[in-house]
Amino acid sequence: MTVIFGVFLLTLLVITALAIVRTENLFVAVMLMGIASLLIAANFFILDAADVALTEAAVGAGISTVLFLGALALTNAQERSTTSRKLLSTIVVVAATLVLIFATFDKPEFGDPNSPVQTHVSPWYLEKTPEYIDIPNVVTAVLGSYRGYDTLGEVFVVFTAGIGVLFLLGANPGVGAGQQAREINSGLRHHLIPRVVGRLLIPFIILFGLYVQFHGEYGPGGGFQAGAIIAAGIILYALLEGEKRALEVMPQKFLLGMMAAGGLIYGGVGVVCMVLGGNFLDYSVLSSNPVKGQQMGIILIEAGVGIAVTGTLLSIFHAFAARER
Amino acid sequence: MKILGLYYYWVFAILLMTGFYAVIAKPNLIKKMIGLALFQSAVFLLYITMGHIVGGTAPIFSSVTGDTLYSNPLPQVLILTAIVVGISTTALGLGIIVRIKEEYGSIEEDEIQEIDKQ
Amino acid sequence: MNALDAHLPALQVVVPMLLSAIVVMLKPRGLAWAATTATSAVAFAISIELARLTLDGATINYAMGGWPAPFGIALGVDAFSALVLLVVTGASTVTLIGARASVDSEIALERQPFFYSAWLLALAGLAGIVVAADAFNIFVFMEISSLASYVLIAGGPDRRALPAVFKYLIMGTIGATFYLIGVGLIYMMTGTLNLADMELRIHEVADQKPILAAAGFITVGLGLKAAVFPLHVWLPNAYAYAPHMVTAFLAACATKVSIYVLLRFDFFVFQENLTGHAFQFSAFLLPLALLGILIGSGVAMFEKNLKRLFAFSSVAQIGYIILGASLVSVAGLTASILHIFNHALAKGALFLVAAAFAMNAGGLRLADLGGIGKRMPWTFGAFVIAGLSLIGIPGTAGFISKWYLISAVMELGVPGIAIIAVIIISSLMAVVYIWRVVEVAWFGEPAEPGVAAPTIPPMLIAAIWICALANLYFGIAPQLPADLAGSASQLLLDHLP
Amino acid sequence: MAMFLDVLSWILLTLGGISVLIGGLGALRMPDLYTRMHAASVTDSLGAILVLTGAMLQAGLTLATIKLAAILLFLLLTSPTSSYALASAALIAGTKPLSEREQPEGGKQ
Amino acid sequence: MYYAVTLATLITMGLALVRAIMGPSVYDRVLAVNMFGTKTVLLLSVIALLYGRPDFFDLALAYALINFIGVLAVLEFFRSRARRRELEQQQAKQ
Repeated sequence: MTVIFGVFLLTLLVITALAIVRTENLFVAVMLMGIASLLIAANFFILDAADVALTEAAVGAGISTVLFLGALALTNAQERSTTSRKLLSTIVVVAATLVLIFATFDKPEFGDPNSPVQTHVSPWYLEKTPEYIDIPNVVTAVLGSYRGYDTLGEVFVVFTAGIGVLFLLGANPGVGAGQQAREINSGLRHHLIPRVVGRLLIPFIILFGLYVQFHGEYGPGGGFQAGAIIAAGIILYALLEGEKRALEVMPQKFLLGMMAAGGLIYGGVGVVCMVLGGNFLDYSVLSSNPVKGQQMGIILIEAGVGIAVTGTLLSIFHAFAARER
Repeated sequence: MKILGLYYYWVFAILLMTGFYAVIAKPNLIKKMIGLALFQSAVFLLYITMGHIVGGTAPIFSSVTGDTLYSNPLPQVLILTAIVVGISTTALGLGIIVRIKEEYGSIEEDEIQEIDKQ
Repeated sequence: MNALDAHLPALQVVVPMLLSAIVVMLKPRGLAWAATTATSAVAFAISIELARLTLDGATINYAMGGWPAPFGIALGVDAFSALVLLVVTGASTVTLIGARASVDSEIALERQPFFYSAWLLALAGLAGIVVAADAFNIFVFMEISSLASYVLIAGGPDRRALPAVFKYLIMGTIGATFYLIGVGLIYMMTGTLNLADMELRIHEVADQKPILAAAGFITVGLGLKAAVFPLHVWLPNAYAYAPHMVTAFLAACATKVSIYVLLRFDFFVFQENLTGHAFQFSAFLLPLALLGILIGSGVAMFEKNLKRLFAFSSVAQIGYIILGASLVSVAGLTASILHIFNHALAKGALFLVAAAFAMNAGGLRLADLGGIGKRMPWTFGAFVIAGLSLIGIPGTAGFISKWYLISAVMELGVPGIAIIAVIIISSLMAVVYIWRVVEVAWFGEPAEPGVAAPTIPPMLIAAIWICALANLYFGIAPQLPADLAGSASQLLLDHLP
Repeated sequence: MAMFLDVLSWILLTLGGISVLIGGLGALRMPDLYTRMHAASVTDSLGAILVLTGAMLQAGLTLATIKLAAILLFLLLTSPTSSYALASAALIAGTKPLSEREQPEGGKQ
Repeated sequence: MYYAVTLATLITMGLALVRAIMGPSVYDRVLAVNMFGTKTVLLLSVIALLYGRPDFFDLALAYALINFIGVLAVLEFFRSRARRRELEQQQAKQ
C-alpha cells in the first residue's frame, strides 16, 4: 500500500522536474527544486532509507536552496528565453530515455528479497554487525567502519569544495568594508517576529543537531546530517542578525580550522589504528575489547565528520553571502 | 506489482533525462547547475530503489521491530556519500558562476562566447 | 615484506590527503610550497617502492579497516597500477620542484595555501583511484581529484579559465554520474562492488540488458573523463587557461588515470564475460582512436596558442593509447601502457617549457614567442628534445612506445597497414606543429625589439631538464617502464580465455 | 479507557485529514495571495494540531509522544512566523490585498 | 485510518504543487513551498506510525526545522535584493 503512495509522490516528482526545466524564472526553479528535494526525501523514507531521507532533507531542501539563493542574489534571477540546440537535445534525450527504459526490463523485480542485491553482501552486514560492532543502526556501522574509507573520501570531497569556494571567492570577504555591503548584509534585524522566534529556536536547533550527531548509532543520523543541521542553525543566526555578527561569533579563520580539524581527526584515527598494529581505519585495535574499539572509533570519526561538515558548509555560505558586489 | 516496480525505474530514467536536457539545452549557467542537481538526484533514486525489500523496514535494529526483514543498508551508505558529493559539486559550480558573472557580467553561455570572441 | 611495506597502498593515498588539511593552514610565504613538494616527494618515494615490489607481477592487496574483501573496501596494487602511480606522483613532484616562481606570478600570495592544498588533494585523488579495487571507492576518489582539478584550473589568471573550467565541471560531473549509474546497474545485477568479486559474479548475468547498459554508461562516462575523442571538447580550453604548472601536472597524468580505470573495467570485469564485448573494441574504440589521432594532430597544426596546440596534441596522444588497447593483444597493451608513461614525460616537459616561455614572453600566442629560443637557449634545447620525443624520433622515449605500437599493429596483417599509415601521417603532422614552434622561437624576430634579458628561475630549468633527460634516458634504456608495462599487459590479458 | 482514546484519536486524525484537505483546496481556489495565505495557515495550524494530537494518542506515553509534541510546538511557532514573514515581504514589494484593489479610489472613505 | 490521513495529505501536496507551478507571483510559490513542507512533516509522522517505527519522528522534526530556515532564507533574499536595488537607484541619481 505504501508503495502506491510512493508512486503518487513520484508522479508529482516528474511533474515538478518538467516544471523546473520549463520555467524561465530561476528563482521559481530554485523553489521547485526545494519541492523536488522534499518529494525525493519522502520517497527515500517510504523505501526504508531513513538516514538518506534525513540527509536529503537537510542538504537538498535546506543547504542547497540557501546556496542557490546566495548565487542568485549575486547574479540575475531571470533566464533569457532562448533555448539553443533545442531539437538536437530533445532527440538525444528521448533516445537515451528509451534506451534506459529498454534496459529496465531484465531488472530484478522491485523489492524482490531474492535479488542479488539482497542476497550477496548485505546479509553479511545485517548478520555480523551485532557481533562485531554491536550498534543498532547498520547504516552507521557500514558508513563508519566497513566502508569507512569511502566516508573519509567523502569528508575530503567536502573539504575540497570548501577550499575551492574559498579560493574562488576569497577567504576574507569585505564584510563591513563598505557602507553598501553593510546595509545589504544587515539581515532581518528589523523584522521583529522572525527575529524573536528565530532566536528562540536557534539553541534548540543546535541541541537537536547534537542529538542527531550522538544518536547516530541508535537511530537515523550521524555526523553528516548533524553537521548540516548545526550549520543550518548558524545560517539562521546569520539570516536574522546579519553576516557581520555571525562572522564575529565564528570567524572565517575558525571555520577554516574546523574544516581542516575534522578531516585530520578522521584521518588521525586511521593513522593511530595503523600505529597500534591494525590496518588503516581498523578501530578494533583502539581498545582491548574489539567491539568497544569499533564503537569508540565510530564515535570519533563521526565527530570528525560533523566538525568538518559544519565548518565547510558555513564557510561556503559566508563566502557567498558576504561577497561584495 | 511488476509494473509498479518498473514505474520506479522509469521515473529514474525520465528524471535523469529531464536533468540532462536542462544541462545540454539551456544556455543559462545556473539552470545548468539546477539540471545537474536533478540529474544526480535521479541516480540517488535508482540506488535506493534497488535496496528496498518488500515488507522490509529500515536497517536499524530496534526493540519495537523484533525479528523482521531489513532493507539493504549498502545502497543507503553509498547514496549518503553521493549526496555529499553532489552538494560539493553544486557549491563549487555556483562559486565559479559567481566569478563568471563578475568577470563577464553575464551568465548566459552564448553571450560569454561572444564576449570571448572579441 | 616488512610491516611498513604492507601499509604502502594506504599510505600512498593517505599521506597527501591528510597533509592537504595541514597545508591549507600554512600562511608564511613559501612554506605551503615547501610542504607540498616534500609531501609529493614522499608519495613519489612510496610509488617507487611499490613499483619495485610489483615488478615481478606480484599484487599487493590491502584490506581497509581490516574487513575481508567483498564486505570492506579493498586496495590492490599490481604492475599496471604501480606504473600509473609512478607517472602521477612523478609528474606532481617534478612540476612542483619548478612551480614556485611560476605560481607566485599567477596566484596571489594569500590564496596560495588553498591552491597547494587543492594540488595535494588532486594528487591524493588520482592516487586513490589507481590503488582502489572497489568500484564505488573509485567514484569517491574520482570526485576528489576532479573537484580539486576544477579548483586548480580556475586559478588561471586569464578570465577565460572560468568558462573553461565550468564546462569541464559540467562534463566531468556528467561523466562521473554516468560511471555511477553503470556501477549501480552492475551492483543491481551482481550485488557486489568489489572489482574482483564482480568479475566472478558478472558471468551469470552477462547477457542481460542492464549489464549491457552498464558497460555503455561506464565506457561513455570514463571516456568523458579521459577526453577520448569525440568527448574531448572540455580539454583544450581547460588546459590552455589553467595556471601553467597545473597544465603540466594534469596533462601528464589526469586523463591517463581515467584510461587506467577504463582498461581495468574492460579487461578485468567485462572482457571475458560480456557477449560481444570484443566488438566494442574493434568497431567502436579503434575507429574513434584513429579519428582522434588524425583530428587532434590536424587541429594542432593550425592552432595559434602554444598551450592549445599542445592540448590538441594530447587529444591525439590519448588516441594512441586507446589504439594500442583496442588491439587486445600483449604487444598492443604493452605499447598502450608504455605510451601512458612516455607521453607523460614528453607532455610534462613541453608544458613546463611553455611555463618558462610564458614568464618571459608575456603571452603564449606563437606571435609572442618570436626569437625566444635564442634568448633562452637552455629551455629551448629541452623543448627540442621533448618535441622529438613527442614525434617519436629514435633515441627518445616516444620512439619506444611508437615502435611497440607499430609492431603490435603489424600482427593484424593487411588492415594493419592502414593503421600504420595513420600513425605515420600523424607523426608527420607532429613534425609540422613542433617545427612551427621551433621556426618562430629560433628564427623569428621578437615582436618588440629590445626586450629585457629573460629571467628563468633555476628550479624551473632544473625541472625542465629532469623531464628532458628522462625522455632521453628512457629512450636509450627503456628497461624499467617496458618491464612494468609488459607484466601489466600480461596481467590484464591473463583474464582472457 | 483505551477504547475511548482510540476512538478519540481516530476522530482527531480524520478531522485533521479533512482540514488539511480543505486548506489545500483553499490555497488553490482562493483569488489572491493573502486569501490563499489565510487558507494555508489554517491547515498548517489546525491540521497539524489535529493530526499530531491524534498521532500522540496512538503512540501512548513514550519518547515518541514527546518528539511529536516537539514537532507540534515547532510547527505552531514557525508556521505563523513564516506566514508573517511572507506577507510582510509581499506587502513591502507592493502586492496589495484584493479588497483594496477592487474598490475604486472614492470607495475608500 | 492512517491511510485516509495520508491520502488527504498527499492530495493536499498535489494541490500545493499545482499552486507552486501556477504562481502567479513568486510569493504564491513561496507560500506553496512552505505549505508543501508542512504537509511533508505530517506525512512523515503518519507514515512513521504506519510503519510502526515511532523512532523516526526525528526526521519529521528535522524537516520542520529546515523548512523554516528555507522560508526565512527566501525572505532575506527578497529583502537584500530590494535593498540593493534601492541603493543602486540612489547611486544612479547622484
